[in-house]
Amino acid sequence: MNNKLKIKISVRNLNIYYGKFLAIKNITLDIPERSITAVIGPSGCGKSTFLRALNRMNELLPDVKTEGEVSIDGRNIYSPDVDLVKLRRNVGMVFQRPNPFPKSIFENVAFGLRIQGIRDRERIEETVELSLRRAALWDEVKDKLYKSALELSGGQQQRLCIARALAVQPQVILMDEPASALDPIATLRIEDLMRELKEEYTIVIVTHNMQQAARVSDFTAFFLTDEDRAGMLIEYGNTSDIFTMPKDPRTEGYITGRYG
Amino acid sequence: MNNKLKIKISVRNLNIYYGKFLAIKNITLDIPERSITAVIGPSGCGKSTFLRALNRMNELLPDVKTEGEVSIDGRNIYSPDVDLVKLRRNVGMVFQRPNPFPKSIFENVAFGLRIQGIRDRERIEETVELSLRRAALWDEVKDKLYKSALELSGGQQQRLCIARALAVQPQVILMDEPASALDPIATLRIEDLMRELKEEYTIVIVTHNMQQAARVSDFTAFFLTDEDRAGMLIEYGNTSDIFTMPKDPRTEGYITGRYG
Amino acid sequence: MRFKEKIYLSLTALATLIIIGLLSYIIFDILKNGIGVITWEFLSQPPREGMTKGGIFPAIYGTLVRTLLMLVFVVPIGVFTAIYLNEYGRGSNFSKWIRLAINNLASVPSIVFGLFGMGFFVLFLRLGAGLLSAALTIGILTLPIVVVSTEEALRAVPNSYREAGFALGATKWQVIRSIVLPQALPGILTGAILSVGRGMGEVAPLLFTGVAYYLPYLPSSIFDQFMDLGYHIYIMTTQSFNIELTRPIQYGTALVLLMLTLSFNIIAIFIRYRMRRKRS
Amino acid sequence: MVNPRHIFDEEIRRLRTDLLRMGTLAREAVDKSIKALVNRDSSLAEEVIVGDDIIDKMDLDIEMKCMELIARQQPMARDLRVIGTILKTITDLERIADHAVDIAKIVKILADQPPLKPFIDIPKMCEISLSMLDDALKAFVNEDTELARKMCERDDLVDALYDQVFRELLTYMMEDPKAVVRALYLIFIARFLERVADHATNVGERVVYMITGVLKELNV
Amino acid sequence: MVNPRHIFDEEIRRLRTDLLRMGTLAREAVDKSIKALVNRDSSLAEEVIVGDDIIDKMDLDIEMKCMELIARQQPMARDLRVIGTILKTITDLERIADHAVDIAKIVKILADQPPLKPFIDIPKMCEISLSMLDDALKAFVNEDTELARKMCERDDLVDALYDQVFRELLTYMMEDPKAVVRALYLIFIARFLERVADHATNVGERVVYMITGVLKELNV
Amino acid sequence: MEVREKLAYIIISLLASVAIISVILIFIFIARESLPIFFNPEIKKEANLRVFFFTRDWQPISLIPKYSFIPLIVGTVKVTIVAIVIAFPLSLGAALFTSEFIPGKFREIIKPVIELFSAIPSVVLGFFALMNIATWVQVLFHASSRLNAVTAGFALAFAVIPITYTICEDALNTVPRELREASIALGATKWQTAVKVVLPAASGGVFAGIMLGLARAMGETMIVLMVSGNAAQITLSFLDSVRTIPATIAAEMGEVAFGSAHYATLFFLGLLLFSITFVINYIASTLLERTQKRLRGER
Ligand SMILES: Nc1ncnc2c1ncn2[C@@H]1O[C@H](COP(=O)(O)OP(=O)(O)OP(=O)(O)O)[C@@H](O)[C@H]1O
Ligand SMILES: Nc1ncnc2c1ncn2[C@@H]1O[C@H](COP(=O)(O)OP(=O)(O)OP(=O)(O)O)[C@@H](O)[C@H]1O
Ligand SMILES: [Mg+2]
Ligand SMILES: [Mg+2]
Ligand SMILES: O=P([O-])([O-])[O-]
Repeated sequence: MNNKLKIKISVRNLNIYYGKFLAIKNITLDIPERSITAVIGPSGCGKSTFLRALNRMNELLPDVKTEGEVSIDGRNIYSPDVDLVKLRRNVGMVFQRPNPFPKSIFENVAFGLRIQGIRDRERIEETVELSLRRAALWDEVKDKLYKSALELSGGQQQRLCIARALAVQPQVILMDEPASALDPIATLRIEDLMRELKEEYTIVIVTHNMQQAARVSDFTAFFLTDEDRAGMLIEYGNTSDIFTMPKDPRTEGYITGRYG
Repeated sequence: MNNKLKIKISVRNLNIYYGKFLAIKNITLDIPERSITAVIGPSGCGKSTFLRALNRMNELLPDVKTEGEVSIDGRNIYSPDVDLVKLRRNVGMVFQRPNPFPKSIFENVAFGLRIQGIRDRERIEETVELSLRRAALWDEVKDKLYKSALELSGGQQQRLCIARALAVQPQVILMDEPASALDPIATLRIEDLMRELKEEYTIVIVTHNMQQAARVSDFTAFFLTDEDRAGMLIEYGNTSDIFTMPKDPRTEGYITGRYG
Repeated sequence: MRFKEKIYLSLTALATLIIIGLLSYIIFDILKNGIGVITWEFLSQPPREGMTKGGIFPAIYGTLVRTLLMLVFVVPIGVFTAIYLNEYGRGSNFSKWIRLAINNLASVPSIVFGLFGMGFFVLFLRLGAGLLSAALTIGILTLPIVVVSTEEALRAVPNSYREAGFALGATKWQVIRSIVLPQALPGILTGAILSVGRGMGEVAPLLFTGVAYYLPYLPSSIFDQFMDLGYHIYIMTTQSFNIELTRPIQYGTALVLLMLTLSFNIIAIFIRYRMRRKRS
Repeated sequence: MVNPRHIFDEEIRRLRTDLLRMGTLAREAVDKSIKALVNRDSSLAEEVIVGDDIIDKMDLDIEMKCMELIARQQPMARDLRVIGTILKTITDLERIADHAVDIAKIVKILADQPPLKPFIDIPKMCEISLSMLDDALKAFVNEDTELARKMCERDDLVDALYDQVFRELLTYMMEDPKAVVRALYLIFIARFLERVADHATNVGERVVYMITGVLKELNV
Repeated sequence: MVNPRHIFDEEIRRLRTDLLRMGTLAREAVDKSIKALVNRDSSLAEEVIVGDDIIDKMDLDIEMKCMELIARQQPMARDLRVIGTILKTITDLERIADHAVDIAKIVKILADQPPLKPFIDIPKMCEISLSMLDDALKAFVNEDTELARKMCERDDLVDALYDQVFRELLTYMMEDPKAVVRALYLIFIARFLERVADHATNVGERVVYMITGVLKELNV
Repeated sequence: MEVREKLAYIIISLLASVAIISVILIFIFIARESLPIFFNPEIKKEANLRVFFFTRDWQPISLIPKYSFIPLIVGTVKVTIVAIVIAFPLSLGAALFTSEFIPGKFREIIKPVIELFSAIPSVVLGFFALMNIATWVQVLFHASSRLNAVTAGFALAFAVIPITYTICEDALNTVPRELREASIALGATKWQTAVKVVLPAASGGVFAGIMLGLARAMGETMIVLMVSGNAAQITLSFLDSVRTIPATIAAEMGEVAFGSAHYATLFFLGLLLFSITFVINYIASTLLERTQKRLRGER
């Protein structure tokens, strides 16, 4: 792990329970700023659960209990005085299936501003354009901003969702298998975009696709379940190391397709 | 293309229309016996349509028109006197998502026999066991044959679906993205099974995952859409050749992730 | 922000509470005033003394028989209509028309069914005003319930099951019979039960199709007139000689009817709940 | 449970067998060429020269196989290092076989000429070099880093022998102009053997890399 | 539209640049070693010897980069061939640089001794070999199979020159025992240059493979 | 095999056409009985469109029968308005509450409980209204008569709530979870998510819910028959007794002479009711379908 990088998110002894079921167990890791960190592992090992712990989305589900600490910029986001709304603005999220609102392209991106009560038309327009540009979508949609977002292709929709997340100026972007519903070319474009975005944002991505983690990420965390089906962090390090010489034989087994 | 192999399926000038929309255009190719042929190409290029033309499953949809010839063992399956039920028994199919019937494991495999009116308990039991063995599932399920098939894991379910298809003794097995809903390990096991099955069956598989086509198939057909969004066969040949030195620059572009 | 949020949330909670409160109050009121009336005699005896005494057995009997009769018509028709809609005629013009018709039947006022029943079954087909005409009329009224319920169940059967069936060489009817229908059974059952619950409580369509104010005997054929719980309530509360005096009977009858319809609905809800849980 | 990658493993195994066969062939070529030298056996030398085609073909085959395996199986981590090792090792083996051919060609020239002196050091060099190669291949098969490391150490012996042979033959050359040609050729042979040892060392280094993921020179 | 694999292309481009730089370094090492020979310039020779570390390091770096790229980007078809070509070519370049070192080492030994004769053929061999290398690298950059094929043909020239030098120096040695050592070293140098040309040929063959997918020897 | 397949198809198609045939028959038979209004010269004199819509009184059994629909329409509109005004905010509020604000388990309970409302037969509701609501209304508004438009509308609301609630809740609930999560992840509050994302996405369904509730209110018979007071009069006050179209048919059809002008008029009222609900239903189901398609079509 490169020590020169500033740590953005620091997770300490994180346990998450669904009811009585321990879904992830004692996860401790540091996610560096302005980099892409991939979380990989077999189905059910708690990748999504971990990711959703980083913006407290798990709390939308009933009966979830979280123990341990997640600090962003040194502040524990689980301390009781944290403003959830602010937290979630600061930590954007992109989901597995593109999920634009059934509104116009413009309104999708403007949504985050509008709910903040911003009315200033000019400012909104500026932000929308900027966000769409950052999401590498502007050129493709600038002539149809007021068309329904549902008319876009899957890959475009996913970039729109990224633009929508960018519009509220987050610092961290979480992505849960953002390309699993896309075809290979659209996938590569999303990955490309991620690489551009990491210049400014800290990106954490969950992916089923090891090749994708290998292609796109700077750091890789490998999760696995123990006998009780609780997810654990097995290995965490530079992506190149993980994919060329992992330290843990279970990592080796998994990435070479032998473990399971 | 290896000329020594016997041709099992021969497709000649196949055109398929959905209403007025030409979905695949003038496809001609020969699929050799006892081998795995992969169909790859970007989304919407007509891979599924092509596959479903091989057992006339397209006809379940309203308003589909098929032109041209598809011969299996030299007999055109589109000639009017073909018995659809027999054809489909001869050409098995495995789908994208594992879709075992919500019955017991045993009944799933026995289904094909039962609808043929076979009552002989012993014969059914034999066939079920044999099919499960062929699908490399017997050892995992032999103690719970009468449990619901839905209790199996995704990968096991998919192998069950393969066993179910095998039970009616097909010669050809069509698979439409059979592993796209599975995790990497389960995927590899299915691929493994395919390699075993090709000793006896002719397998045609559609896949989004080029790596999969590369790993598992003997021959690869690459489809692409033309300006009118009609799917065409761009290149067809030995999988090794396609993935190490494709002849058509569009194939090259696609498999190296540049085309789109 | 936080404060406003709480207000809005409380308002919606309040709406929910009001609804549930009213519902509970209705049930409570009828239960409280009716429970004392329910005796074996009340349930098993015919009315006496100009319906100011005695029981309501003929009304219970009439209601049950006409509902059962209705079921015999509505279930096969409803189920097969749903099968047609979902299995055979997907996207066809015919099924569009059927759907339009079903939707329409669901919202036609019940009194219009009454008119129709009288015009068609009673007068035109000369079935007379009796159990059969009433059952047929109510059957058409509840047809949408069976169709919608069954269709929902059929639709929940993943298409991939059908495709798998076809790919194994099954014919259409084999696929429907051996894969689709067994899967949809709970849904069909739900539909049937719901239609019973609904049919039992309907009064307006009966008004001109065979319901009787008072009958000294039980109907002996399906063409005979009959007494009915709902109608009995209506009569007793609005047309009887001494409305105040028969109050207990009114409550008792209402309670019996309410318990019948409620229990059928609860059973249906329970089946549906289990069905949905199993699916997910 | 069955290993889900057993097909890939099978292919790798086959590749490794091929590599070993190639190694054995190369080894034998060198052995034969020196035997031919000692026994002044032109026909054995010719055999070596002709046999090289097989090794060249194997080189090409294995390389293409490796590329195909990379293209089709997306190996990672250890799997990839194995393939990388094979890819590089075949180059060394091919070079070793080439050196055997070089030697054999000289043997054919020398065959007409009287022997300069009894061969002692050169067969010794050959023996050590080949033992190094043997060990390198054995280390490859058994994934034995220890053996690989040890075997590399012997390169110094070969180098020392080479120096000795070189000086000795130089003396011959200076003393007797008639010996010049023969001595020169023998120096070349010694040099080739020294190179064989170098290539064997390379193989050893690769084996260590394959197992540990760290590539470094084991004998500078 | 943007090329969705532009990151990968960028990495490949960088690798190619690295390879070219390595090629240039190797080329210069050879050039310098021969210049040092001609000018009897020990310090230049020393420079070559010291400089080899850089090339060895580049070899390792590029190889690791290639492996990482394979592990992380799953290249196929042409992309994969490019990486395969780079992987093999660096071995040749590294060998070329090693030969430069071998030459430089000899230059240092010869520096104390009087020159045997003016150098004509050896610089010429060097010139042709390096021109072959230059063309091979140019062919690599421009993906020019024609150039690659043509450049391989010149290997024959180098071989002929080597034979000539060899014979000439042999004569020297037989005539004058005092010349033996110097002549022997010069033969070695000629031999090294001949190998440089061989390696350049290899590079040319690889370039053709990279572009066409067919690997065959262009000059046997 | 072939034969069995064909047979199955034929039988199923036949049974499936029952619904269409029923609707057509309903229309034909109701229209048939009301035709005399247009074609029977005798009847036409007493009952015709002009009379229906441009006179003021509904007195069908007076010596000179008067067949104005206006008081009936006024009555129907009044009770409908009351019913909707009560039912709609409650239904939508409860729908929002169940689909947006309470965790899964409670929803599983609350929703069926509210839907149980639809299990209460309308006579029972009418009876309850007669016993209780009428008193409440009288106490609350000091109405002169216990049975009036407010009482009837209030009681009708009970019949409307389950329909509107169910349809709205279903519509809200078909909005994919991902949309809500997306909104929450952007920092929206639950209320903002509900109002700015979920409601607009489900707007078609919500509107359909209102429309169908409306249709139910207009068409409901027994409740109004029991608690509306049944006085056909044209007044502005909601606290006056009213007579609605369905109640009129129900009350009078029993005593009417077969084939008389009154008879035909009642059928014509039925035809009117049928047509109105037909149109409302058509609009609503189109809306519903479109919403569902939009919400599903996006994936
Ligand atoms: N809402 C929930 N209630 C109960 N258990 C849950 C819930 N969500 C997830 N789980 C369980 O928690 C574990 C981790 O789930 P999670 O979704 O985080 O896995 P994942 O690694 O993202 O898997 P996948 O790759 O399939 O998305 C699993 O065993 C899962 O069954
Ligand atoms: N039932 C249908 N009706 C009309 N058009 C259809 C239908 N099914 C497919 N198509 C169209 O036919 C074309 C080919 O579809 P097909 O499903 O065969 O593509 P595919 O290559 O399998 O794509 P994917 O990889 O997304 O599965 C597409 O343009 C698709 O929109
Ligand atoms: Mg997940
Ligand atoms: Mg498809
Ligand atoms: O390949 P080499 O001639 O340098 O051993």
